[in-house]
Amino acid sequence: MYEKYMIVPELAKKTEKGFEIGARLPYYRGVSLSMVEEIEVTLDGETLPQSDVSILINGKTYNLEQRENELDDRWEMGEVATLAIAKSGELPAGEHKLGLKINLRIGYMPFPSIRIAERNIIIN
Amino acid sequence: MYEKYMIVPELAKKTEKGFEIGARLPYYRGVSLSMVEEIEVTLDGETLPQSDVSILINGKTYNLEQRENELDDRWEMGEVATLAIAKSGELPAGEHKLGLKINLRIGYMPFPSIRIAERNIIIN
Amino acid sequence: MSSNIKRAVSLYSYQEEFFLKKMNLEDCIAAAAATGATGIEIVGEQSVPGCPKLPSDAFVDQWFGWMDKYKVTPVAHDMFLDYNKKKGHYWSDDEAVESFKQDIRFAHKLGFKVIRVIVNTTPQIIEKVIPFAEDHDIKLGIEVHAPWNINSAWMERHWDVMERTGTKHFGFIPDMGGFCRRLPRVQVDRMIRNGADPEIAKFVCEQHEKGIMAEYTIFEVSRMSNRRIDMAVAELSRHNTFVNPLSLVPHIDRIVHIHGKCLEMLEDCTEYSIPYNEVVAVLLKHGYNGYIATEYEGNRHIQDVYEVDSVEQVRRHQQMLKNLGCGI
Amino acid sequence: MSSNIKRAVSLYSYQEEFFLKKMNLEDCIAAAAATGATGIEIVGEQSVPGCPKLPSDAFVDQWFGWMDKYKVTPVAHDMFLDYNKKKGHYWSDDEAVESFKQDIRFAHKLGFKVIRVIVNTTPQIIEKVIPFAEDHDIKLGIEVHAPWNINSAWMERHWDVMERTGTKHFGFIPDMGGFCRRLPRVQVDRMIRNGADPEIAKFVCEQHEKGIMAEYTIFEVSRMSNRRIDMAVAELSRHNTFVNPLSLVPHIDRIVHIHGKCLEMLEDCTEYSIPYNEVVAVLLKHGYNGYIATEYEGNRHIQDVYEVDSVEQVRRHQQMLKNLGCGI
Ligand SMILES: [Mn+2]
Ligand SMILES: [Mn+2]
Repeated sequence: MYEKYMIVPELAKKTEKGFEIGARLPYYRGVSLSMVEEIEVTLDGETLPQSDVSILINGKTYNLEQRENELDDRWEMGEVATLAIAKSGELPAGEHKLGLKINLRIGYMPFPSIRIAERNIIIN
Repeated sequence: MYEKYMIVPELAKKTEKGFEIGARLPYYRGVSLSMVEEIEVTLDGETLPQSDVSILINGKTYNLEQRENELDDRWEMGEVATLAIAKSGELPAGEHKLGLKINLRIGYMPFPSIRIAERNIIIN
Repeated sequence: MSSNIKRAVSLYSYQEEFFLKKMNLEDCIAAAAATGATGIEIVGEQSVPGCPKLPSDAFVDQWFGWMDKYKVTPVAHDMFLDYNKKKGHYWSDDEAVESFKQDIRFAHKLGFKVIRVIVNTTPQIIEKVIPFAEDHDIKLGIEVHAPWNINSAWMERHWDVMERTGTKHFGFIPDMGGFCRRLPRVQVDRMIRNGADPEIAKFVCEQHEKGIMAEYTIFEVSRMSNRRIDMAVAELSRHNTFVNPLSLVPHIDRIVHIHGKCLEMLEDCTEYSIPYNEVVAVLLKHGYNGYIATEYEGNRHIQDVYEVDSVEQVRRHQQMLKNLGCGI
Repeated sequence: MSSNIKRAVSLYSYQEEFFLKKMNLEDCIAAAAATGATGIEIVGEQSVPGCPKLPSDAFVDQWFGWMDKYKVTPVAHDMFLDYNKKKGHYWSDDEAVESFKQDIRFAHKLGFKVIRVIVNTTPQIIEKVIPFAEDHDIKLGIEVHAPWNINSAWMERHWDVMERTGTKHFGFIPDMGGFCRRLPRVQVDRMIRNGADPEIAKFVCEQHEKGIMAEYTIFEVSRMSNRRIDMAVAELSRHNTFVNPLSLVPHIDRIVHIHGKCLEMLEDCTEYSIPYNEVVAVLLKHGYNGYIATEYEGNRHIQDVYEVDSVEQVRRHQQMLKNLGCGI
C-alpha cells in the first residue's frame, strides 16, 4: 500500500552529518509518531542503524527515542516528512540505490504492517 | 477413533508362513476393501512389507492387490478380520510389541484417515 | 409441554456398544425408543450389513416389525459418496449419481423419508438426483456440518439449487455441532492426555469462548509453541465453530432435519459446549417442525481411558430436548 | 425509481488522489456530491488533520458550509482504537473507552450520526461507551468486515450486547466485501505481477467461485507449491469471503449503515467480484432504510502500474446503486 510513493527522491540531498530523503507514510490515515515502529534505511545494500534515522515533521525533529514516545504529534496521510540519516564516511555524489522499510503498529492488525520501497535516487 | 480396539490380541498366533493377528476396522461404518489404503504391521520395531499382509474377511482371503481391487466385499463395522503376515526367519514364541497402522481413503475427508495402534501381544 | 419439533435418535449414537457387539441393532432401536424418541435415524453402512445393497425381504420385515414393536418411525438414513472408492480413480458425476440413487432405493425400502447427504456432494450431482428423490418421496438434506455454516459459500451453492429447482425434496440438515460456544472438553482433555500443553489449551478455550476468530488463535499459538499437538488444540477452534443461531432463520423452511450432535451430556442434562436452549428457542420461535435426532459422538474422545455409556448420554440429550419443549 | 435506501460516498474512496494532493477535502466532497450521493462518510484520521482532536470552530464552519454548498449530509465517521499506540503498553479498557469517547465528540461536532467501530473493539468496551453515544445521539456500528460475517462468533458477542442493552445506538455495519463470489481480479493480477504462478491463481479463483472452503484450497495449493507468493494467492480465498446475502436478514433492523466496498467497477457499472444485485435485492426486500456508502479500495492493488481514477470508480458504483433502486 503506497509503496510507490514512500520515497520522495526530490528531497534527497547530502548533509553535514550524512544525508536526507523525503518520505510519505504508507498508510491510508495519519498516525501518531509513536505508532511508527520502524524506519529502516538501506543505502547501496547496506542497512543503516535505525538509531541513526531522525524524522522531521510538522517543523520538529524527532530521533528514534523521541519518535517512539511521541503520542500526540502526527504523521498525516500524504504528508512528506524528511528523514535525516547520520552517516559517517564518504558518500559519493550521484546515484544511489535507496531502500526504505516502514513498519507500523496498527491495533487492529494481528501482524506488523511492513511496507518496503526501493529506488535509485540522486544524492548530491 | 477406535484405536484401542484395532488390535485383537486373542487371535494372534504363529502360522506356517509367519503369524496372524485379529483386527477391527477403526471407523464408524463399514467400507469396501478397496478403501483400505494401507495396512502396515510393525513387529518389535520392524516395519513389515505391506505386500506381505493378507486379510481374511467374510470367509475369503485377499492379498494386497486383491484387496485394492475389491469394490464389493466389505469390512463391516466391528467385524474382526484376520491379518495374515508372511514372515520368514525365526519368530520366538511369547510376547512381542505389535504396531498396526490402518489408512482409509474416505471421500469426504481431505486428508488420509490414518489410525495407529500399538500393544504387546503374545504370539505362540 | 409439546411442540411441532419431534425427537429422534440416530443409532450412530450407540456406535461404541454396537462396534463392540454389546448391543445389536434391535437393542439400539429399543434403547432409542426407551428415551421417548419417536424417530429413528441410521447410518446405513453402520447398522445394516451390505448397505447400500438392498436388504433382503426378511430383513425388511424384521425392520418394520421392530418399528411396530417399539413404536418408532424410520426418519433418516445417512449416505456417503465414496468418490475415490477405487484406488486411482475419481468418480465421474454419473458414477456418483448412480451411487446416490442406490442410497435412495435403500432408504425407500426401509421407510426413511430423509437422506442425510454428505457435505462434499456437489450441487450439480444433487440437482441430477432430485427427480429420482421426488419419485421416491425422499427429502435430500445436505448436512451443514462445522466448520461450514448454513450461509457458507458452499451452502449458498446448494441453496441456489433449491431456489432454482423449487423442489420440496432438497433442503438443509444443520448439525448442532456448528454451535459450539465452548470447545468440547472431551476433545481438549484427550489432547492434553496426548501431550498438549494445558496452559495453551486453557488459552485456546478462553479465546474460543470470547468469539475470537480461529485464525487469530492459531497464529498466537504458533508463536507460543512449535509442537504439532499444541497446534492441533488451536485448530479445534477452527473445527468447532460457533455462529449465531439466528443464522438459521432465513432457512427455517428449508431445514428438512436436524442432527442433535452432543459430545458430553452433563448430569443436569445440558451439553457442555452447545447452548441448546438458545438454538432450540430460535427453532421453536420460527416454526421448525421436523425432527431433532440425537447424535452422540463423544465416545471417540473418551474411549481411550473411560467406559463409554452411550445409552445414558442419549437419554440425557433426549431429556434435555424434552425440557426445552421438543416432542411429546 | 427510488427506495428507502440512501446513497453516500466515503471519502476514503478518493484516498489515492487525496494522498497525492491532487484533490483536497472540498474536492472530495464535491466529487461525491456530483455522483448524486446525498451522504458523506469520512475516516476522520484521513480527512481531518489532528483528528480525533476536536477541529477548530473555523474548520467546523467551513465543513458545514461545504455540506450546504454541495447539498450533502454528514453520515458516518470511521474510528480506530490504537490499543498499542504506546510502544510496549496495551491499553486498559479505560484508556480505550476514553479514546472512543473522543471519537464520539469528534463525530458529534461535525454532525455525523453514525460511527464505524473498528472490528477489534471488544463488546465490553462498546457496552461501556453506549450511554455516552446515546447522549450524543450517535449510533455505533461494529464493522462486519470479511473474513467475519454478521453471524460469526465475534459478532454474536456484539449482538448479545445489542440484545441485552436494548439500545438503539449500537448495531452492525456490514462491509459488502464480505460477499465476494469471485476473487477480486485486481488483487490476483497484482500477485501475478509479484511472481505468483498464473496456473495456481486460476485454480484458486475457480475453487473460490465453486464455493470451496478456503482451508481446502490452501491445503491443495500447499501441495502444489512451497512459494510464499502462491500461498498468499490461496489465502485470498480466506480473506475475501462469500456468504449468502440472506445471512443479513435476521439482523436487518440492527444494520445502522453499510460500506459499499468496491475494488473494480467495470464499465457496465457492475463490480467484478461482488454480486451487488443479489445483496441489494435482499436489503430492499427486507426493508433496510439506511445509507450504502461507496468505499472504493482498488487503488492499493493497481497503483504500482496503473493510473488510479477513483472519481470514475465511485461514479460507476453510485450509478450501479441507482440502477439497483437505491437513492433518488
Ligand atoms: Mn451430523
Ligand atoms: Mn469498510
